[in-house]
Amino acid sequence: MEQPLHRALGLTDDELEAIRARLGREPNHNELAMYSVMWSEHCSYKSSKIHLGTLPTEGSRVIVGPGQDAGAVDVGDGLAVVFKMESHSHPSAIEPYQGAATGVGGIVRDVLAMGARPIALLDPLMFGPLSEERNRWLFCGVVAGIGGYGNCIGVPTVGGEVRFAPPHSTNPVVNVMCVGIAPADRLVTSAREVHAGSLLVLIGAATGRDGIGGVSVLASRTLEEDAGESRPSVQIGDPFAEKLLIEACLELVERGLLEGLQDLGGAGITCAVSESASRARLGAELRLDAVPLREPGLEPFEILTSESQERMLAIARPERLADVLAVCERWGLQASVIGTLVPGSSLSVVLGGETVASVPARSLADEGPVYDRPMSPPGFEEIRAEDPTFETVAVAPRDAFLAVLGSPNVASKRWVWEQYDHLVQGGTVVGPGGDAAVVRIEGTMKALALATDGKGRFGHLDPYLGAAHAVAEAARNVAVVGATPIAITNCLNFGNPERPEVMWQFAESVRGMADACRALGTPVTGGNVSFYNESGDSAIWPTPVIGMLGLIEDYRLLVRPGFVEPGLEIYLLGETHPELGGSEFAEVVLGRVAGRPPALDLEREAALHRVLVEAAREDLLAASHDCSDGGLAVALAECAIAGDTGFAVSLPGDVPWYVSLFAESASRAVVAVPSDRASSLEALALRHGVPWSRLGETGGPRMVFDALFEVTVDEARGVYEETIPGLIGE
Amino acid sequence: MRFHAQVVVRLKPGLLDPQGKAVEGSLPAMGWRNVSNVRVGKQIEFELEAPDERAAAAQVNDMAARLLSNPVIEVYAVELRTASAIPTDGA
Amino acid sequence: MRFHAQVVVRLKPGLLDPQGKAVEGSLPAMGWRNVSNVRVGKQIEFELEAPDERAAAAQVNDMAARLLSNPVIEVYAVELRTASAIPTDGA
Amino acid sequence: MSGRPRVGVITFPGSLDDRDAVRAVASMGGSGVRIWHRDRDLDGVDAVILPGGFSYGDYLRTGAIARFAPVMEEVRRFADRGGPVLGICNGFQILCEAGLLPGALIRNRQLRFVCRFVHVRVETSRSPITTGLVPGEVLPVPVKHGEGQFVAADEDLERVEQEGLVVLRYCGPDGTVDDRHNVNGSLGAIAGVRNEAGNVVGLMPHPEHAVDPDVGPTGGQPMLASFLSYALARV
Ligand SMILES: Nc1ncnc2c1ncn2[C@@H]1O[C@H](COP(=O)(O)OP(=O)(O)O)[C@@H](O)[C@H]1O
Ligand SMILES: [Mg+2]
Repeated sequence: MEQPLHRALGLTDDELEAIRARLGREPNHNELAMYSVMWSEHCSYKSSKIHLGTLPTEGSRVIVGPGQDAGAVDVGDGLAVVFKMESHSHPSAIEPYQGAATGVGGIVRDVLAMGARPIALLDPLMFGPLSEERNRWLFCGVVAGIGGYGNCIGVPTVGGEVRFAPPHSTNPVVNVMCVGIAPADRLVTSAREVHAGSLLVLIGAATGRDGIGGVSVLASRTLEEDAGESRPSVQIGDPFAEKLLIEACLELVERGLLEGLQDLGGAGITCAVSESASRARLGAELRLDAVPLREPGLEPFEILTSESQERMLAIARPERLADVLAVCERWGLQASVIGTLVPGSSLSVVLGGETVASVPARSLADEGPVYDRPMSPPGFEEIRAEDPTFETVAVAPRDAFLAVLGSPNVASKRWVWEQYDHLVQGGTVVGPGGDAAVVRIEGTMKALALATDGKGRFGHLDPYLGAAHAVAEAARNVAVVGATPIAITNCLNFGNPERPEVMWQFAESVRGMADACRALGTPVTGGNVSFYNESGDSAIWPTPVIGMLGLIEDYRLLVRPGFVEPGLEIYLLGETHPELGGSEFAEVVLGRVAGRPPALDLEREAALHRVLVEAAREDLLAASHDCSDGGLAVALAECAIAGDTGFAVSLPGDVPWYVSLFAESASRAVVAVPSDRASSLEALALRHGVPWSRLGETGGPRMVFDALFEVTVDEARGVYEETIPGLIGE
Repeated sequence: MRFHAQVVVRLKPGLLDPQGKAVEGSLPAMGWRNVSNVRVGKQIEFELEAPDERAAAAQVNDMAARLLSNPVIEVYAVELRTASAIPTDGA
Repeated sequence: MRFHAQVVVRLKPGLLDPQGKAVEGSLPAMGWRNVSNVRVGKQIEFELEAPDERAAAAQVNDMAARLLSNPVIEVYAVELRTASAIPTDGA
Repeated sequence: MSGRPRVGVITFPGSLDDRDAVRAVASMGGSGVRIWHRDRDLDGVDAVILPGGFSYGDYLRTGAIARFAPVMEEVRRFADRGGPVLGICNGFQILCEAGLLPGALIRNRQLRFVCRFVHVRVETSRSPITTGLVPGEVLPVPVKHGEGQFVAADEDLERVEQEGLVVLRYCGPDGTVDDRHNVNGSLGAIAGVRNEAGNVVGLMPHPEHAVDPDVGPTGGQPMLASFLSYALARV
């Protein structure tokens, strides 16, 4: 071995020093393995922590903010909504099906760990262009994997997004968001009292050599040769086991049999046990002999750090143990007492009567290193100078329109979401394909509106604006269906944080997200950071993905995007400005990703949301759709396609046609109103200071854009629906 | 020459095999208590035309490695016979 | 005695095999134009303890017929070896 | 017995639409009774539903393991006595595996899971879910499955067709049966079949997800209404 062991494990010299200081001695191999996984970027958030600390996390509805398995907000009626997003990009890049599948499994267990029943999934995805064979393989595999797992556990996948951009050819992004619901007083939060003497019960799958690639350098000589063989870095998902785990854990929580519940994800048993002990301000004795193994001969460090899927750690009083085991047996799950919480603060690990590791639990879980990494902005001069806004455009308007509508980023993602069961559990009022998904809250008239948005192109040109736009668009997607945006989760996808430009992008994105969340009243309840999305010199665009939670008081008043009848008045709420930087039009028609992203006035954005929500509540709207990628032209076309009714509009303002059609100015929405409600809508908009313009009327089989051009709804639908199937050769 | 190829694709030994596990778990209830290590794999058969056995073997290996399996999680085994040696089953 | 069993389950010849067809369809794009009659089946392996080969064979056939295959659409083939003859991968 | 039939809904490990089925039965005026796969009696119910889902992960073959569940012996006995049994999606797959219905269900022709609202055409009134319906009637219902392609050996298929065992076929909104509307490539575009006695029926679409007008089309209503009245008529 050339380099010292700690470095081979990814620990710096300073980190090793810090471990020595905590222990007052040299760590042994097992302890080193435990620190290396717990102090990794993935588990400790060491590069991002100081930035994430600046996010707004408080709000009247917030029950659980960042720092626990998932955030939770109060939605009234004694109910809490639990939600969180996570990335599984790296495993998906080498085994798309299993990588994505286990990503679903992992985030579901985060929500389950709060004692909530998972009721919805969303999957923001990013790939390289589908013209490349490998990207098609990744795309098809990831989608099949998400469906394969989500469908099998009976949690509907109700939304998400798919983006295509060259930087994702080597680095696909796979994020998954899970939403759950629980009686607020039954949430398993860290505020629960956990007692010394309580038992640690490992429930679910046996432990194998999964996902311990990083620490496999510790393997004893004999195994070294086939280390790659026997310690694969990709896990295989077992959704059937997960389904049983969901039902068993919920039954345990409902019957009040537990003091605590923790998922096993990154860093496996080490993470679950050290966090549980640390939160309870206790120590723990962990008995590795009691951990059921999938194959013989696992070394202690392997059992400690294995990331085998479909496992949960329950904490229960000894007198409840028999009941706990009976519930697990009923669901056909293995359950084993693998340790005990003890007074003090030490986590000691015993194997064969011998103590193989003994460290302060807190030092693993809460005292990881924190870095303020150097930052420096990359040069923007070149891409800014190339701003496409005042380009001379030689393309015919109709061709430009069809090109934008048929661009893979804009085109229908039906091919994707038809592979997802979006109906199971019976709560899906609006599934994928609209703006936000709407899921009923059983036993009430309320519904949740859910949307995810990431704006990689904008983030590339201006990370602050990119992040703020992502929040604004996600909130707008929720508002257009009539829901009030109430909170967010996020997944922050970036390159290597050890590069100052990436760190700067990260800091700017967090600042943008924080400002937008403050202005829109949507606190951050949790999230996930995914760094190192780069290979060679190609990093992904800085892409914070926002998962938005909105609330509708009466789901019967929700608004859909389709123009479903003729004779409706079409309005544009908000204003269009000459800003084409980072637009779909600039990329697809002019062939460049350059310029400045559109400006964002967060006060205006908030005002628009108020108008949309109020208009829905007063039942003024027949249709409503957010105006974003592809601009007004695409928004109108999507309304027409969804409702199978055309329109005739005139284009407002004194700007070139391609600006009115394709600019992606923020804070806009297209709405349709019955003519007897038009004046009420105008009055409402006026009251909130939201500019509006009347565009025209719905009706007929054609979409008529002023004197510029017209396209039949059928032709547009063909382009919109056939793009993705066409690209993957179907 | 015409060859008959058979490729068996299995999950790598260390990996969880959920299918095998589910089958194994169901056996005792059916009265089969003496079975262990159930693993489920894929078996792909096809015919191919190639100038000689060497060329055929090279191609089948290539197909197995690049299309029929993912080396990150799977291993494969190849079997090749001249087609005349086996009865075809129709088509 | 310890036996190693392998059961291969295939769709009946007359039935269209959607998986095989898909594999076949993807081949030309990868440059393989000389392949035909692709069929995708399942391969199930396991070990079993039985007093003798006869008993083992009877049980494996029973398992294949009742659980591992569906006679309405599938056919199966069984292979049995004494376990010592093959290297086990663990356990 | 009042006008409220008791419908047993079986939960296998991996069943997913069991709660939805209970809810749908209740919304149609029946009462749903949860039955556990290990139960050895059916609690005196008037009818049985095997719900959708992925029993045992559907790993080996859909329904292959579930059909050996202890409760299935009771279901078989109940069916033999003429009790109405409805298999939805995974329930259909289980009934085929158990030999209570003809044919089998294999992977969709397109090899992908598909979740979508489709139309089905009623082919016969002689089944527990179509007693009140007229052949030719078209109902909108969702499908959501990866392995719903109905297949059978030639002679079996011929028998199924000739004896009028086909209950539903995939079709267009106007009832046209053609390849384009055959959502999974099923032989004869078959979406649902019954047994010879006419009391056991299975279908891939999900009537239990098509009863609530707030959520979507309601083509499941007449099917479940028929199922409940069929159950009542026997009592
Ligand atoms: N990967 C996906 N999974 C599920 N639904 C998706 C996915 N991608 C897109 N959708 C759905 O398609 C619709 C349009 O997506 P998108 O264009 O990203 O919406 P928007 O521009 O309003 O954010 C949304 O309803 C979205 O949920
Ligand atoms: Mg939208």
